Amino acid sequence: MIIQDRMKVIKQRQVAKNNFEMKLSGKLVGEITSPGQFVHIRVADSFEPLLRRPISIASIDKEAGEMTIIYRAEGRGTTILSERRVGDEVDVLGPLGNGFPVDETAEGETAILIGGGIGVPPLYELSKQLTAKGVKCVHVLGFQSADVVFYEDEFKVLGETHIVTVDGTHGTKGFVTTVMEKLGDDFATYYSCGPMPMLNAVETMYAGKKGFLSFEQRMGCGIGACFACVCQTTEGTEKAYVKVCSDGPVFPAGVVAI
Amino acid sequence: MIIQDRMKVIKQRQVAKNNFEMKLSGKLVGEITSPGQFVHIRVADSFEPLLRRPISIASIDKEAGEMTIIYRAEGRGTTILSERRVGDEVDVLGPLGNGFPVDETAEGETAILIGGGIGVPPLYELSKQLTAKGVKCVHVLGFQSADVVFYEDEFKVLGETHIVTVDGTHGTKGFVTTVMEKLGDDFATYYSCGPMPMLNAVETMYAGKKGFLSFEQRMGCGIGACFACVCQTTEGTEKAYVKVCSDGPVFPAGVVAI
Amino acid sequence: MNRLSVDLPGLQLKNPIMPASGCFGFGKEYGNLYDLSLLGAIMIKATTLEMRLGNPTPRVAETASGMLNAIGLQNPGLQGVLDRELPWLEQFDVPIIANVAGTETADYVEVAKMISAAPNVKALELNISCPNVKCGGITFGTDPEIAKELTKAVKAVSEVPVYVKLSPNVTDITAIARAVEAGGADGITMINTLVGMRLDQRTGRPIIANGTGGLSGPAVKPVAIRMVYEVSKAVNIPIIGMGGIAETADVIEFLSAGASAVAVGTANFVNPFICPTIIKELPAKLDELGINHISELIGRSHRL
Amino acid sequence: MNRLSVDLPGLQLKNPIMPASGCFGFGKEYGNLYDLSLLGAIMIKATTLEMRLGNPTPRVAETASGMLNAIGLQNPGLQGVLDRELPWLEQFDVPIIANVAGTETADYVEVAKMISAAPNVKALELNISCPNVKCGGITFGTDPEIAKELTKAVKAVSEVPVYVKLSPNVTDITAIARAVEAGGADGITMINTLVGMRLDQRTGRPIIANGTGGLSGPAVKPVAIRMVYEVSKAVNIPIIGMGGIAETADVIEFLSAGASAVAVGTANFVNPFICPTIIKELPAKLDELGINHISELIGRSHRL
Ligand SMILES: Cc1cc2nc3c(=O)[nH]c(=O)nc-3n(C[C@H](O)[C@H](O)[C@H](O)COP(=O)(O)OP(=O)(O)OC[C@H]3O[C@@H](n4cnc5c(N)ncnc54)[C@H](O)[C@@H]3O)c2cc1C
Ligand SMILES: Cc1cc2nc3c(=O)[nH]c(=O)nc-3n(C[C@H](O)[C@H](O)[C@H](O)COP(=O)(O)OP(=O)(O)OC[C@H]3O[C@@H](n4cnc5c(N)ncnc54)[C@H](O)[C@@H]3O)c2cc1C
Ligand SMILES: Cc1cc2nc3c(=O)[nH]c(=O)nc-3n(C[C@H](O)[C@H](O)[C@H](O)COP(=O)(O)O)c2cc1C
Ligand SMILES: Cc1cc2nc3c(=O)[nH]c(=O)nc-3n(C[C@H](O)[C@H](O)[C@H](O)COP(=O)(O)O)c2cc1C
Ligand code: FES
Ligand code: FES
Repeated sequence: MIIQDRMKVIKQRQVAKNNFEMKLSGKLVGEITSPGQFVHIRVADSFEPLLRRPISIASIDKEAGEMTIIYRAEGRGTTILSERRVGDEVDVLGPLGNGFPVDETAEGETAILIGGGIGVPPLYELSKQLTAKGVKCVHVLGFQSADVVFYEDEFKVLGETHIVTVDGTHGTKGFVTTVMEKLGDDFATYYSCGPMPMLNAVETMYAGKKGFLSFEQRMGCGIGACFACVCQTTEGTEKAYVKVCSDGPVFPAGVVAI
Repeated sequence: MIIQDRMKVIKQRQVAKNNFEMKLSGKLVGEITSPGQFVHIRVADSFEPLLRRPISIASIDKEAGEMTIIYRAEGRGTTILSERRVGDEVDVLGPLGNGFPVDETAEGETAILIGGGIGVPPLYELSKQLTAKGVKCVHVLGFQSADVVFYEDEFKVLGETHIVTVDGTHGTKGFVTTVMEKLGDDFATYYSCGPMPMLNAVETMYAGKKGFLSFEQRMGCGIGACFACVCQTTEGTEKAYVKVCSDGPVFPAGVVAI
Repeated sequence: MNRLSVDLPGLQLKNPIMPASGCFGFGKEYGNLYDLSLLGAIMIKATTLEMRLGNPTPRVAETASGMLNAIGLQNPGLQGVLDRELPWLEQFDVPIIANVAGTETADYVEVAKMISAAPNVKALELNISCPNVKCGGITFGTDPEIAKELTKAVKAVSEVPVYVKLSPNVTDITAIARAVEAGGADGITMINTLVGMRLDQRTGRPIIANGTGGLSGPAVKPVAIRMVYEVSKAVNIPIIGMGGIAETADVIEFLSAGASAVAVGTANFVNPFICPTIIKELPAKLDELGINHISELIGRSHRL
Repeated sequence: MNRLSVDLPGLQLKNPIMPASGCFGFGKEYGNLYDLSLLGAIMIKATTLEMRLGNPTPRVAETASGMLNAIGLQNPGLQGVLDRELPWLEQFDVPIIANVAGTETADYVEVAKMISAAPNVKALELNISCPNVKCGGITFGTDPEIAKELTKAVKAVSEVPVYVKLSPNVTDITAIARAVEAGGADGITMINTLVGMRLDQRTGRPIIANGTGGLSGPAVKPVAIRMVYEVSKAVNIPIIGMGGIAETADVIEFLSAGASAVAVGTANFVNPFICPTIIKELPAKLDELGINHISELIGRSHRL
């Protein structure tokens, strides 16, 4: 169930240049059903900035009632969020949307998780859940440059991890596809989250494979009521459009017209 | 000189129902020239609330570079201000306006200081400076009811202090004039700050006496440029209007048409 | 006695609070969050004769205390609304106000005729003010004569009272209001969005794919209040006021300005529980103001 | 090379940043805070033929990300401005744009003739859009024919180029813009304030003594950007854009929309150092955008 929760900030730390990790506690955590779901955050109680910010859930600790988000402080809203301190309360709506299907990969199979920039966070909880059930995870994580790389160690603990930077300052130089080309396609499923051009490249390279992609769109309500966040679907799909917030953000490869 | 200072909150405490005392430190303190001057506070860096809030300077510690304000958290802006915590920075413009003239009362003379509600704070620094130079201060402080009375002890240390509440829950029941009637007019100067009806009553009762009144008006710029805060003057005064922010907020009795 | 009840043509409202058209879909999503029967009424998303896919994305952009939208009237079309959306809403004890849009008079008339016959549709809201579709829409809302003729044509076929939704993007909104009153409108809803634009500072391009969009949210409230005040003095039919309502105090302001009920749009995105929250807070607010029944507030500003 | 210089009729601007009329008085107060020669220009407070005391107080009210004002053109009158205000400003190396207001054509003409002869007045800004005075003002700004005639009359007597300040409270701002261009205007300044209102929730009374006021500040920026965009496509004279500018990025947005320079109003109250701050930040912003000279930004949105 979607709830509106005033969650408590219990940790806030910078994990890379302009990138922050925030741990929040509250009963909303109990409602999360799959990795890749997101929350819609009101960064301040004032009316400016007005709209909520959609941020993926990066990891969950159901027992402790805690969840972690990782976000880039770039615009007005996320910058204000980065100024929140331990003890502050944040108005969080969620969990929203449909996440990555963990059950689409069976125990013993291999999954490739491809993330770009701020698309990396939701893959962390996904990888935790996949590896926990015995799936072998290979991570391909792309960033602009070394100073914005985060969670490398955390992913390494879970499985093979390839870091790619556009400027070559860390890991492989190039794009995620540079590494993907070398990895071949001997895997059961791929999961990906990142900017549209990356998703496009991933879907194209893995054409025919089973895969799940998480999309971004500017949002209003975040719950499916305002039609702000629609994507057109490919021909042959039943609906003419899908809503990223409530039908997605994760869709099987081939559904959304990229 | 007027400066814009990001002052540090070094103390924030509630002194009565909805009334807060905030101590701020910064170089602005060095610019304060008289009690009754005020500062113009931007309560948050966002554009809502947009305008600064005018708040009187309640006391100054030049050596420590600290000043205290006392304010009622009622509307949007002051409520946000009350949520600021020690260590936060607040954008303060000041010192603004012309305060109470301390030199209008000589050593050994008596001054009556009449304050109403949030008009009480500037009288505190005024009383400190007057008593320091050997003026005998009598304080008449009016409030709505007992739960919003503040600084009673602080004023008592400085001199005779009469508390008046409208509902009689503390001190004398009635208005400041109820006490003033009993005090008679054996004093050199009166100083007053409070709501317009109170100022009106004070000026009327003390007609012919030397007095100084501090006024309130809704403000834009706070420095004299926008013409938001004007008051009409009485006939016979040279200017047709005065600006509360830059010509005031304190005017000699008889200048402003109440 | 219900201190919050308001009676308007076709609408017996438990309370004067309803979600504004386009900000609440057809109710399903918010229906997952709270009981829709709590609401005074529901203004559903604009319905057009044919299904519409709307504009390309991005369709929304944030502005200071506001937002721009150019959804482009995406909706499943008259038949879809009649078949799937309205029947689902019948489970709730709440009157529906159907927002009717079109590109020419014949569209409006056809949609109005059909949708006004649905059992739970108690009133129509004629959308002559949508700034986000290329033809029709807003032109009906800027020319008094055209607005009047359209109102007449729709009134002739509608089985329920007709409210006309006014555009704020005009020099004299009272002229349009008087025209639709003369055309037979039973009420007025106002304001729709102000036409606005934002450019991406990096590229210089409009952030919204459509170029311009409609500005809504707290930023526009002073304009809305002014217009409700002006129109309520100019006409004798009731007004449902909207534009920037985000808290209970705003409702008091709109009623004081002359609205008989209000709609909440953008604020649903900020706080999805805003409508029930306001409804819950209203009685205490009336106490605070020393007022017995909410209707005493209506048009207070005129009497002073 | 000065990367920020902009040449406009009558105005050689060191940079395209100037305080907007009414938000900077006649410069004295801000002159205590920083060197006014830093500014591109200064738009002084509206000057009328006779001294005006303005409206009763309260004259301002806060709104979400904006404010309402109804100062009512308080000013010392033409003679006072000529005798005391303009001479004081001569110490600074900064062109003055004199905002001219009146209630009838003859007033405007008289003020324009006299004030345009002052040595530091390099351009006039014809205020046909003040919403806060009972007669004149805004009516000149809502009727294209009247706006054109007034422009002509003022052009005939002015010794410096004439910019006309447009009201946003119109159905079609391009019609007014084309009219004043046809009337001989050398440039356009826009936007003046949107007419708005706020009611005190306790009493139901307008907060501003005048009833309505002019809405300004970040809240109105999307409307201003849209209008600058529309007008810059409709006319061939330059635009000085304003409405809600509060930070450097906003300047980029206005120039991209089609303004050649900008004015900052309300933001001076929020941050009295906003004009010099923006001027200081602009070169780095140009670097960030990979642009050499600021003029490359002007009307960028049209070229895409
Ligand atoms: C489902 C989903 C999950 C996301 N998960 C993450 C995450 O885990 N970490 C992270 O750093 N970012 C994530 N994003 C992107 C994040 O929402 C934007 O970076 C953020 O909204 C920008 O806000 P701002 O205040 O920095 O920028 P501003 O420029 O102030 O934003 C202005 C408006 O545009 C919207 N906006 C701007 N960029 C985007 C964008 N890329 N996507 C959607 N809306 C945008 C904002 O939400 C806001 O309404 C996610 C986006 C979506 C849709
Ligand atoms: C010179 C001067 C000194 C003051 N000193 C103090 C003080 O020491 N302590 C204190 O508690 N209050 C003081 N006030 C009053 C204080 O400025 C207002 O209570 C405060 O601005 C209200 O802001 P808000 O956010 O609570 O209300 P809101 O309702 O959010 O305010 C909305 C707008 O109205 C203005 N406004 C509302 N009430 C007043 C008012 N009474 N006077 C001026 N502007 C108002 C606000 O500044 C703001 O622009 C002083 C006012 C003036 C003019
Ligand atoms: C995303 C969005 C979609 C809207 N769609 C419609 C619509 O379909 N029909 C309509 O008449 N108004 C529509 N509106 C306008 C609102 O109903 C309302 O008139 C306006 O937003 C002002 O109210 P607000 O400030 O409370 O949002 C829409 C507004 C928004 C923000
Ligand atoms: C307090 C105040 C006084 C104003 N006085 C005038 C004026 O005298 N003449 C004028 O043309 N515009 C006047 N304006 C309008 C501004 O010049 C400007 O057009 C408007 O405020 C929009 O810009 P902003 O949002 O940056 O304030 C005034 C605005 C404010 C806020
Ligand atoms: S954000 Fe409103 S429908 Fe998706
Ligand atoms: S507040 Fe602007 S002149 Fe006083």
